[in-house]
Amino acid sequence: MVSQARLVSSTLIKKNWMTDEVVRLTFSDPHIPALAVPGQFVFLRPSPLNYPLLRRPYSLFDVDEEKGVFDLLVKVVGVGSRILSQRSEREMVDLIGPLGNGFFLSDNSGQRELLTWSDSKHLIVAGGMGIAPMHFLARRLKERGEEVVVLFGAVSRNEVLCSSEFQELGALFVVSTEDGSLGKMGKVSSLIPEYLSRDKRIQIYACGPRGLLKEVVELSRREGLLCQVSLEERMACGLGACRSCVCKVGTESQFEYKRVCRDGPVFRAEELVVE
Amino acid sequence: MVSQARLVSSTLIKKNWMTDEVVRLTFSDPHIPALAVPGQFVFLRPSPLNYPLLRRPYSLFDVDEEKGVFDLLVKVVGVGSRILSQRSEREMVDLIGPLGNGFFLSDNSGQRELLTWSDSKHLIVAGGMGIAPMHFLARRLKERGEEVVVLFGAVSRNEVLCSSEFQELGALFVVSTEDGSLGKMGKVSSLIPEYLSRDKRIQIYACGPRGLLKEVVELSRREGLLCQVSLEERMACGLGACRSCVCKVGTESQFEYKRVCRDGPVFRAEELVVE
Amino acid sequence: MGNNKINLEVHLGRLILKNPVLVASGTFSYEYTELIDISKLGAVVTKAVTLRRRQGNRPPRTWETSCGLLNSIGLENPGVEHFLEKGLPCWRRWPVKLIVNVAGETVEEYAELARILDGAEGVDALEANISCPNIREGGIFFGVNPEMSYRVISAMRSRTSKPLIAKLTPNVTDIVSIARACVEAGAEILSLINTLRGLAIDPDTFRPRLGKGFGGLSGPAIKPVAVGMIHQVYRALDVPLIGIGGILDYRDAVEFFLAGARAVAVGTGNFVNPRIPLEIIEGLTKFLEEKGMRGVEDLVGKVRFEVGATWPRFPRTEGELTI
Amino acid sequence: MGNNKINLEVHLGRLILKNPVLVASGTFSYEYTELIDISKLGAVVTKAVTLRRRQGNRPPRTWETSCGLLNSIGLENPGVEHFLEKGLPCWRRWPVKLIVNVAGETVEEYAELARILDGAEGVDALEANISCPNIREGGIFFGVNPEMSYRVISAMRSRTSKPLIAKLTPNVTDIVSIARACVEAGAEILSLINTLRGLAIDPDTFRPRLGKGFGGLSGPAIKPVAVGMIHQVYRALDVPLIGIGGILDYRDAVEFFLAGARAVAVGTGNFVNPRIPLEIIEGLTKFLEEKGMRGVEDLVGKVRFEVGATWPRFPRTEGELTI
Ligand SMILES: Cc1cc2nc3c(=O)[nH]c(=O)nc-3n(C[C@H](O)[C@H](O)[C@H](O)COP(=O)(O)OP(=O)(O)OC[C@H]3O[C@@H](n4cnc5c(N)ncnc54)[C@H](O)[C@@H]3O)c2cc1C
Ligand SMILES: Cc1cc2nc3c(=O)[nH]c(=O)nc-3n(C[C@H](O)[C@H](O)[C@H](O)COP(=O)(O)OP(=O)(O)OC[C@H]3O[C@@H](n4cnc5c(N)ncnc54)[C@H](O)[C@@H]3O)c2cc1C
Ligand SMILES: Cc1cc2nc3c(=O)[nH]c(=O)nc-3n(C[C@H](O)[C@H](O)[C@H](O)COP(=O)(O)O)c2cc1C
Ligand SMILES: Cc1cc2nc3c(=O)[nH]c(=O)nc-3n(C[C@H](O)[C@H](O)[C@H](O)COP(=O)(O)O)c2cc1C
Ligand code: FES
Ligand code: FES
Repeated sequence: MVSQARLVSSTLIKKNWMTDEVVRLTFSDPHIPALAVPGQFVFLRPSPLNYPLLRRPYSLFDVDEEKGVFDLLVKVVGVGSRILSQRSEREMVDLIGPLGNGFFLSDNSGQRELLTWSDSKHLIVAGGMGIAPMHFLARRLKERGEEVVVLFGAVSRNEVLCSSEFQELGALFVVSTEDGSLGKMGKVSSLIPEYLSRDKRIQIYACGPRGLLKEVVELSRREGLLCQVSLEERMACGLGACRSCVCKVGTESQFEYKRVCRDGPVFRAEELVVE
Repeated sequence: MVSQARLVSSTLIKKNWMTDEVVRLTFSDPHIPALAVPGQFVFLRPSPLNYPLLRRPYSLFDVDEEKGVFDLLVKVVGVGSRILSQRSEREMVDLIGPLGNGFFLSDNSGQRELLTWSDSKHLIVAGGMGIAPMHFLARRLKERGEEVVVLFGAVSRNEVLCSSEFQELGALFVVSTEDGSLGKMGKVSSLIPEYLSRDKRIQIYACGPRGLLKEVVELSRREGLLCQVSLEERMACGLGACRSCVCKVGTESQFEYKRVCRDGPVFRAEELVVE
Repeated sequence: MGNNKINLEVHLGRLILKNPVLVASGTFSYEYTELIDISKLGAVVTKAVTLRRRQGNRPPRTWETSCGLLNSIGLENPGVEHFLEKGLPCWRRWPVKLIVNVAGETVEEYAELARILDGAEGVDALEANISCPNIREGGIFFGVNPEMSYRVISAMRSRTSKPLIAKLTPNVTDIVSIARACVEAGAEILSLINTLRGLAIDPDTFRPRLGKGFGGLSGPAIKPVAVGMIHQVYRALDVPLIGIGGILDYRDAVEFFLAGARAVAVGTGNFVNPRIPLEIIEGLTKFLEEKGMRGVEDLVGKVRFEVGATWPRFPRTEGELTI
Repeated sequence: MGNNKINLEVHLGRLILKNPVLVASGTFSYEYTELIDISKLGAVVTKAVTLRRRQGNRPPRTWETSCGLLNSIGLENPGVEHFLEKGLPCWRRWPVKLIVNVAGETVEEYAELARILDGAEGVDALEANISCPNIREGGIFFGVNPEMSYRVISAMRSRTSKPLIAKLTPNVTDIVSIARACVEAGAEILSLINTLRGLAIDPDTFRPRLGKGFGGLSGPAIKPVAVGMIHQVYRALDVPLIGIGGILDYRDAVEFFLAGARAVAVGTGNFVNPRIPLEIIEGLTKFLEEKGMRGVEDLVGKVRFEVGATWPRFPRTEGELTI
């Protein structure tokens, strides 16, 4: 796949705080919305100063090709995300994107193989900010008339995000919280069995903390489900040059390191060694 | 003199751009306005992040004891001043002040000797941002009924600052510009001779680029005028600990290093070796 | 949590401090008493004291770099006699341990400083700043060579019975060989790191940013170098270490403890915010409470390398380097 | 001004580059061709190539520090044969000089790499990354010892007629002694600095931030150290230098030229912004124009120390250290 990433300076046109810690940023850009596929990310400079030094990766929450805008969902966790969240509307943000390989979908202009069938049921499993790449994905699936269930896990109800956004798409949005303050109490992975059905091919798309991904991958293997996961690793270049962001592909005893930024961030569950 | 400096977090309450590059910042603080004397400075952190690392020194442009506010005049010259100038109203700025010894005035609660007489004429000579500490000084002098002339030199008319502010105080404000775009063309030092008078004791207060200070100090020595200058040197601690900010006191062949932050920033022309 | 009593006291050999947070040499002075309560500090380390008054280097003496500070103060100080007469009595007004940092240009100067300060009441320990050039040996820095370091420390050792700290420079191939030489010579505590040698030039004037030319780099920029060196020395030697280099908050301090430091000193951080040392003491107390720990000792050297991880290996003595 | 013709061409011994702006080893790959026009670069330096495929270290492999980057990639690469078959043909599509960075675990591996690459068309020079540990000598780093450095470089020298660059590590007491050994062994160009050794620890998990533990520090944090080392080597030896370390803009590049570098390489800067090398070329051209200069040569080594300023003096050989 030939990358179509560009170095751009996009204007931040809207800020919308979703929770105390998560802000939705809307950028206008002539290229990225048209080029991007679900699961891809942008690599941006939180500040025009050289501090923090490195760029930060953010998934495309969604794009609007017609309006020429794209959205990111940014959780404030450290210095880079804090600075980014404090940028003002109309400021320019320096970014590279779209980057990485998105989810395997038949409409990725043929770049990745067909993995969707009309008799499929699509289970999106997201833990916390793992929800970020899923809106774009769910929309694409719904546009093709697919059945989409979003299982979202958070620590507590004040971290539950985007339920109305997904419901508007026509996806079923099911929540679990670890403290039981909203939805079922417990881990989101425990919701999965309920939504498995014998008569449909189940396709799982997962993103979130390592522990969750490990569970989902193991469950998929056990049940023979099609499963793809989107990984996070520390990045330096974001382009495939530095080999910072590697994950293991193969088996625990016989593996190869692959780059999350270039060979991922989406990988098939079968090939991954999730530690 | 026992320093009354405090570590405070002051609220930025007003921003007022004076020129393209100079912004007047008004802070509210319960201590500094009451403690400060003209010529003192504050040492502030441009950003709550540790970048830039060091604090930056800014002269007190003026204080308002009653309202409990003080003003700084900040010229954007590098990363620290840029960040500071971009802070928003209502943000807190971490600062230490008031610091240093101010101008020698009889009303500095006796901490410095009387150098003002009713038969004096006070010539303030400022080059560029050297104007910053002078409003507070001019106000104090005018409050005591003194005759105050402000000679202000800039490169060009768009850098001329605060003429109305000084006129409102009742001071004569005379401008020279290097390109002749406003006032007399030439260096501000060339204005001085015009304002020397035989019948009054002349007191000069100078602040600005090194070249200007050197000229003013030499002229004062030649003419036997009382002259004090406010110096700038790179500071690290601002408190007198690190001995970064030294200047030479004594003679070229026999000098001692004194700290601008603690022993100054105001020095008597007689004692200084200006290089 | 929150219930167990935290005891911050640390034992650096014979030197017992009520807490492990110091202020580093050259970055703290009596003036700080106006802004913070210095009696809360584990100890104060003075600016370097030399035998005779030193005027210091020509300004500019500091230059801010990316997350760092380059300085060449040049050991400006009024000399040891003045220190004993004027400086020491001021510090003694405060109930805080005082460590006197000394610097010399010859071995004899270090020895003489040790002798003079040995009798001084209120001086709790001496710290030998061995990052100075040896004028006798053509200006080679004492601290870059194990033998020269040994000579300085043993000369001081024979003149003082006070706790003796050797302060190491990072500008060396093998910090462990220097550390070992200092311990063999009688240093009971090591402090590290001093500044990294560096140079900055103004592209407009072509002049060095510092009047002197070269300077020493400090601040957060150098923290990873400092943490690494602490750990190297910790693995090699059984001696209490004071960790220095870019510490700005309690999490930085914890990093140094985990690497093997038993105390830390804040240097450039005092310029950033004079409250940093006190904030570290508070933050550390809370951190230990939350972890259910009793004191700093529970952290010292507790970094957990992955099983199978390898460390960079270093020659054990200068001799070993020659193959 | 603006009228005189700027010629950015630089001669690094036999290696002639159309401009002095390179991209440093390990921080640039073929993927960058998608974002910038690499044919504008003075040269591309490849990621280290080793004799056999290397899997690299366990992740995490990078950690951002204050204005710096700590990395321990572990020389992941598919090996020299793969490079010749797959990598080199890609680079050759572009009209840009290519310098191949090589790393070995024994002297023989370096020699073998030189032999294999000697015949490779499209390889304009070899750069020996001597910051690797010598597995034969118990893991001591080649580049910290003059004799080991000499052996690596002379072994390569006898196997290749291509221009040979020795890339120096800053983790040494005396960079000049290493530089001299490399030149004596036949290096025609020196590049410096590689990364500073460092360690960062997570105060919550007690684990090193990097899977491997120690790493190498790069980025603006280390710039003053790099500029200082360039100047030390420049004053001591007459050999073309490539300055590396924290360069983010043309003013940083000018600083290195003034210190004595004849070319510069952008490393971590490529991660910050892939356009930096091209921006430096543009900025430098304008800067030279404004100064009325003809080329970079007018800047090289032109730093103006104050009259009477002294430089830190360093032992001239390791031997001199022993007193
Ligand atoms: C492909 C990808 C997509 C992502 N999408 C999103 C998203 O849509 N929304 C969102 O809020 N977050 C997302 N993240 C995580 C996000 O990149 C980090 O939260 C962010 O980099 C934190 O930066 P910081 O400076 O605030 O935190 P700090 O902890 O100060 O960052 C320190 C360093 O660690 C890196 N880092 C910190 N957290 C992570 C992480 N989870 N993964 C990888 N590197 C990390 C930073 O990039 C930085 O280099 C994504 C990460 C990846 C790899
Ligand atoms: C006592 C004193 C009072 C001052 N009052 C004012 C004022 O009222 N208004 C105003 O606009 N400026 C004033 N200055 C100058 C002001 O401190 C600098 O413009 C400011 O520090 C620049 O910071 P920067 O990060 O924007 O610039 P940079 O050039 O990026 O700063 C780099 C470093 O150099 C130091 N530095 C830069 N310029 C100066 C300078 N002229 N003097 C001393 N150090 C400098 C900075 O503090 C910093 O440590 C004063 C300086 C001193 C010493
Ligand atoms: C301005 C300044 C002056 C210093 N003076 C001394 C000194 O006199 N003696 C000494 O041993 N170290 C001196 N140091 C080194 C510091 O004590 C400390 O080792 C170093 O700065 C690293 O710590 P930091 O990064 O916290 O500043 C000085 C450092 C600075 C910044
Ligand atoms: C991720 C990364 C990988 C590197 N890999 C190599 C390498 O393979 N060979 C080498 O000689 N230097 C390598 N280096 C060192 C750089 O080439 C450069 O010398 C160093 O990073 C300092 O420059 P900088 O501050 O501009 O990054 C690497 C640096 C980084 C950050
Ligand atoms: S971040 Fe550099 S290869 Fe992925
Ligand atoms: S800035 Fe430290 S003594 Fe003046």
